[in-house]
Amino acid sequence: MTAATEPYVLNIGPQHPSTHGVFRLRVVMDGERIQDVEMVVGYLHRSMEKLAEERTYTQNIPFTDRADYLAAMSGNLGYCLAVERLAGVEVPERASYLRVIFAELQRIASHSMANGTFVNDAGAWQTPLMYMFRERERILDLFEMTCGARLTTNYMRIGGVAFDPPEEFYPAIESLVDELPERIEEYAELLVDNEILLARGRGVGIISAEDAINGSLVGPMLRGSGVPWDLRKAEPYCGYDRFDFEIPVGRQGDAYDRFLVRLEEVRQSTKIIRQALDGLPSGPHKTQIPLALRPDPGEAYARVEGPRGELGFYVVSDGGSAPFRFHIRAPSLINLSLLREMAIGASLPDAIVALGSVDIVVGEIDR
Amino acid sequence: MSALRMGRRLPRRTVPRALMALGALVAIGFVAVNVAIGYVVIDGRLDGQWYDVRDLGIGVQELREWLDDRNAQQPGILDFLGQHWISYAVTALLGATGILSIVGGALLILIWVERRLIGRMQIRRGPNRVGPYGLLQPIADAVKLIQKEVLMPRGADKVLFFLPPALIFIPMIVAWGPIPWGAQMAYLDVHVGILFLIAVSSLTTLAIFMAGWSSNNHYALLGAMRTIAMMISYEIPLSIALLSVVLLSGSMQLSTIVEWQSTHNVWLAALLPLAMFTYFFSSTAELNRTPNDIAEAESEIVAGFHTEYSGMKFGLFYAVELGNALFVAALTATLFLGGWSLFGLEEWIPGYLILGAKISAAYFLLVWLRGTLPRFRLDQLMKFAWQFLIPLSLLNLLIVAVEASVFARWEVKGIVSLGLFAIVNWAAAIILVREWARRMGYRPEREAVRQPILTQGVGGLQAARRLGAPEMGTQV
Amino acid sequence: MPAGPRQLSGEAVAAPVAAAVPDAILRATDEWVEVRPERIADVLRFLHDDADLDARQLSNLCAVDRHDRFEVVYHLQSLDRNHQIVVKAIVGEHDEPSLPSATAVYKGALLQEREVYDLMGVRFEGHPDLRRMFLWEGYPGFPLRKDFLQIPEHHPGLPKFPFEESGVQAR
Amino acid sequence: MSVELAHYLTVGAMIFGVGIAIALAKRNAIAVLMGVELMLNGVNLTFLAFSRFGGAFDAADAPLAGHVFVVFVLTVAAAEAAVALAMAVLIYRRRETVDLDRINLMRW
Amino acid sequence: MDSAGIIVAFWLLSAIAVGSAVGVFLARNLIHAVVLLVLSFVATAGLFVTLSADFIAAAQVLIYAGAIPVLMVFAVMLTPLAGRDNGNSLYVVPGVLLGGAFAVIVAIVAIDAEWGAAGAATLAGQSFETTADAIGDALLGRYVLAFEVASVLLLAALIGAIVLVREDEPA
Repeated sequence: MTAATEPYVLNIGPQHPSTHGVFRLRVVMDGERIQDVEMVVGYLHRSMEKLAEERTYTQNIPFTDRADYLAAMSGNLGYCLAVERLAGVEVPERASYLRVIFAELQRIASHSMANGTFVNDAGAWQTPLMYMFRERERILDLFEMTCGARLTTNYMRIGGVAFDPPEEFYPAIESLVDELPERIEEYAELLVDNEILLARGRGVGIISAEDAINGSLVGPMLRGSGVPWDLRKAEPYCGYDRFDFEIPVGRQGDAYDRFLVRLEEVRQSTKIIRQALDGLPSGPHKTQIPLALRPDPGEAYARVEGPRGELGFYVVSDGGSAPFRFHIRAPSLINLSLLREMAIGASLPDAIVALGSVDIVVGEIDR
Repeated sequence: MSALRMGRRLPRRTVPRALMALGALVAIGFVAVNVAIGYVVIDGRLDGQWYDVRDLGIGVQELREWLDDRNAQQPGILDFLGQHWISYAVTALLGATGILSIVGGALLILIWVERRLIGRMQIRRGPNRVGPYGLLQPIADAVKLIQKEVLMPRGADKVLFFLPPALIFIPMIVAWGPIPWGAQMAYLDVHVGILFLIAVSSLTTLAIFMAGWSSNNHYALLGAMRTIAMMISYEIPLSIALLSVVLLSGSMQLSTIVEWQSTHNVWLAALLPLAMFTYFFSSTAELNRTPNDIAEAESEIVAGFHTEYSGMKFGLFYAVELGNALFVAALTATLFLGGWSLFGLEEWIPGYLILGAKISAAYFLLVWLRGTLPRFRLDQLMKFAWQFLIPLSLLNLLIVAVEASVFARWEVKGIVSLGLFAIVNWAAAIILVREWARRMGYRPEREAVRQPILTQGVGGLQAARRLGAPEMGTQV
Repeated sequence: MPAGPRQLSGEAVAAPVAAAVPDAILRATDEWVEVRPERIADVLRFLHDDADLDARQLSNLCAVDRHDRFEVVYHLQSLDRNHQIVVKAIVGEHDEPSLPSATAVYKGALLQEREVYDLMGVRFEGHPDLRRMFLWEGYPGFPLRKDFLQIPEHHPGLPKFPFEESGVQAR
Repeated sequence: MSVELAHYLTVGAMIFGVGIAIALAKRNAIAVLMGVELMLNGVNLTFLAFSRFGGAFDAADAPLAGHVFVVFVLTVAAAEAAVALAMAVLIYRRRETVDLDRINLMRW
Repeated sequence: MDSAGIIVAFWLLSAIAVGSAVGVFLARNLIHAVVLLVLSFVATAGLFVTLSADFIAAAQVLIYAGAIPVLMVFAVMLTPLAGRDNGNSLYVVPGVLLGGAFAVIVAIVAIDAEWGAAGAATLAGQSFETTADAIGDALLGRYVLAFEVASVLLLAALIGAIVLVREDEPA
């Protein structure tokens, strides 16, 4: 109905089924069309960066769990890499492999969640999410087996990993990796060619390659827009150059492309885990570091390719046992830089789908 | 370090053997008794002496006659109310109680059924804690809902806010009136049954609008607007689809339509595939169920028009939603699946059981849709209604009209003419849908399934251009 | 050396920048380039447009409170050439620090600059929408500053929940 | 006691009268339209009453003439409502009011 | 002598129909007025049922309770500022007087008039049977020209409404 209408403000969130946490959008709408959008965040702000200035380097690792609580392993890894770079700690080979295995498992878990909630945002009544949870559950079981926690793993340590996986871990992960490709094909069959999902996802929230780079987008957002950028290839940490895998790149830059990219990344991650398991060397899983690590004054910026993209940790040392400054470059927050570009002019359902394809984690936005 | 937890499953609760045996025994006994009575009745030995348990309608008929007799013999003080007032009152009470209890009981069970079914579809268990197999879950839910505080938002229109939950219940219950449950078992067998149903269900629109408008909430208003837009759009193809049923069977009375199907030994679903599809799809739109649940799109507008309702007021909306879904299943079963008839088997099995089975089947389809599909967008649905369903159902109506007039004039066995119609209608449905979809620009074979490009190298804009990522958008 | 593996040394960046944007460079180490804050936008513009440096993406933006001054750190990267550039703007003023915004060059700076402003109190002139982000308008002080807890009135006693009531956030 | 033709005619007249009052007294164009619809409704009731009591059920030359008339009235009412409401919306959009006292476009 | 049920139904439905029609006049809020109007229409449909007009009653509910109020509600919603007010104009006194006078005069005439056989007939006179077939025959037989004209009128109204409300295409 295109008749006389006047714009009104719609509050989406902080409690809303599709904001995935306490995240709020103030939307100025004209009928069903969005005229302006503004995000209101901070409901989950815990001031981690300030708290970290009072704790030792090792004590800060749990914060990185709780920033991006869907990708705790990646957060652990990025922070440990930064501190290792700052303090010049060497990491044993086995630890690197284990880190790769767990980071990739975490990526699979997180992408499953992201794709499930994306389809949920497109209107499915929980079913894809439940299927995606099936694999995520098994991965979280693996985490629990290894480090005792499922969500906030606190597994990586400066100089390695906290524990060697137990004996029963290996058959479990073997069977998981054997079954995963089959399961992914099942999802692809169910979802990729789904007529309704195509109708809802294609042409929604388009971001051009140029905009994506300029807007500091990272991860599946950037790759969905056609830019082949993956830190695992560009800046191989933890020996990622040893593994053979490919970067999926979208063709159109819309929400559906991001969905496809995530699905493909799960496949590639399975490949990486398989290779890492095959080549897992024996040896120590950790380097001994002093209890109170006191790196020389200086700074380090280390980044890993988390599930949501470039997860950077900027750590400044003044020679003390606590970081002088600790900053998390949060991909969830920065991926929202182009929210206005995606949402303005779109209809409300499209904007919700576009927001779902960004895959935000509010713990990481607010920190 | 935890134990091996891979492949861990919830312990499967097994049905006690004794219970299963008992259930089987009861079922077999029920069928046996029914068959025996049916045999005796058909045999003629009990005819006219005792009413047939397979048809409660006969029993009620006899009750009425007996009451009228008594009334005529013994004049009472209330006779100024008319000659048949006792039988009117008694049958009205009986029928109303029957409908209310059947629909109410079905609603209670359906909540459980739907949640269990969807749980199964979503590889989880569904409610299984309250009572055996979680069967008491709906009651627990109801108790919880009743206990909850009823909130009214500030700035809400008081009267209009409190009316809709009750108001919306009326069409849902009244619509059950004309459904025939057996040969003589229709509570309100009006001659203009289908028109009556359409009219009654159109009353829902206003209640929904009242709920959405009076809530003083943007989500609710958006939901109400969406509902109204959907209902207006989808009422047209729905009515046209029902009209083709009326044309072919020559009556708007539901019992006559079922009898028509029964005498010609055919289900209208076989004769009118396009009408049935149109009806079913439009109904999902009117019901706000996936894939057309845009009016209550949870991920977009939270709960649509009943966002602000809490406690049992919400419970009423929820119950009405389920009840309407059940009603659509019932109407589908009645109009397109032969109602209470089952190719002569209704002589042996009570009609209401046949109808119940058919309703369950149709309802399962609705649950299946809900458990499977994502949601369309409002404009896509509108486009589908106006550009696809309405023209197609009009063309279908034209074909059916020709067939109906042929059927009325052609002196040939039903199996010939109706078989011919079935072939023509199926062919027409397939061709129409296919060609119209192509005219609308739907060509799936031309678009390859999109797959991401796989690459080994990294790079920025130049690499993106090399890979062939198109220049999407401009510098915004 | 803590420098990232693909990081250009500060000296290598400083030379072309000094040629293009005179008197912008304060100092160049082997890790980063220190830039006069008032010229930071020009420097970023040059780094973004220059074909060799090609710093098309602003990877990270944050500020460090050095007690007497603020360092605003820009991690830039070129995706095509796969290198990283670290630029620091040293803001000497500690009470009311401000410098030009990078939003004209990088849209990715929109939220990051808001975050820095919110938590550090560094004003970015020319930012289109510089408001508090995590905290509300009127929150006393900037919590990531080193002296935040030393200022008695800044003990976060949460006087009230002020925004929206006062309409500060209304657009 | 019984219900007769005159009862129905009286009710129809009352509904019609209220319709007149609304149509004349209301400022809002949509309210005026409601009044008109009420008037039509009263007329419908009269038609049906005559059809029922006048024995038109059986009249050989014009069976159910009253009913047919009502069908046409309903048709016209629907058409009228659509156009009138479209005009109300249009007038609002052009002149920012649906107050009939202020809509004097055709007065001069 | 009619049965009491139908008498009760008649008086009840009449009261509701007339009362809610008066309510339309008195309501302050236009949305309330629409709701009361629907109530009046539904009650009138009930009166139609007492007159053995089942088809017309269903059609009345469908059109007057389902379609027209929705149109009105949309119109009210689309005229936001003036939309909610159901105020009276200058002609309120003449309007009420005229309407009341009409009702009274017609009622007096209806009651006093000599209706012949029709006046003596009661509702119990004929059994309830369907009218849909007969109406269909009449519409497509004796009144087919009027039927066609009405369909053309509907089409014209449809197109007219669309043309009126359609916004100009952006150039």
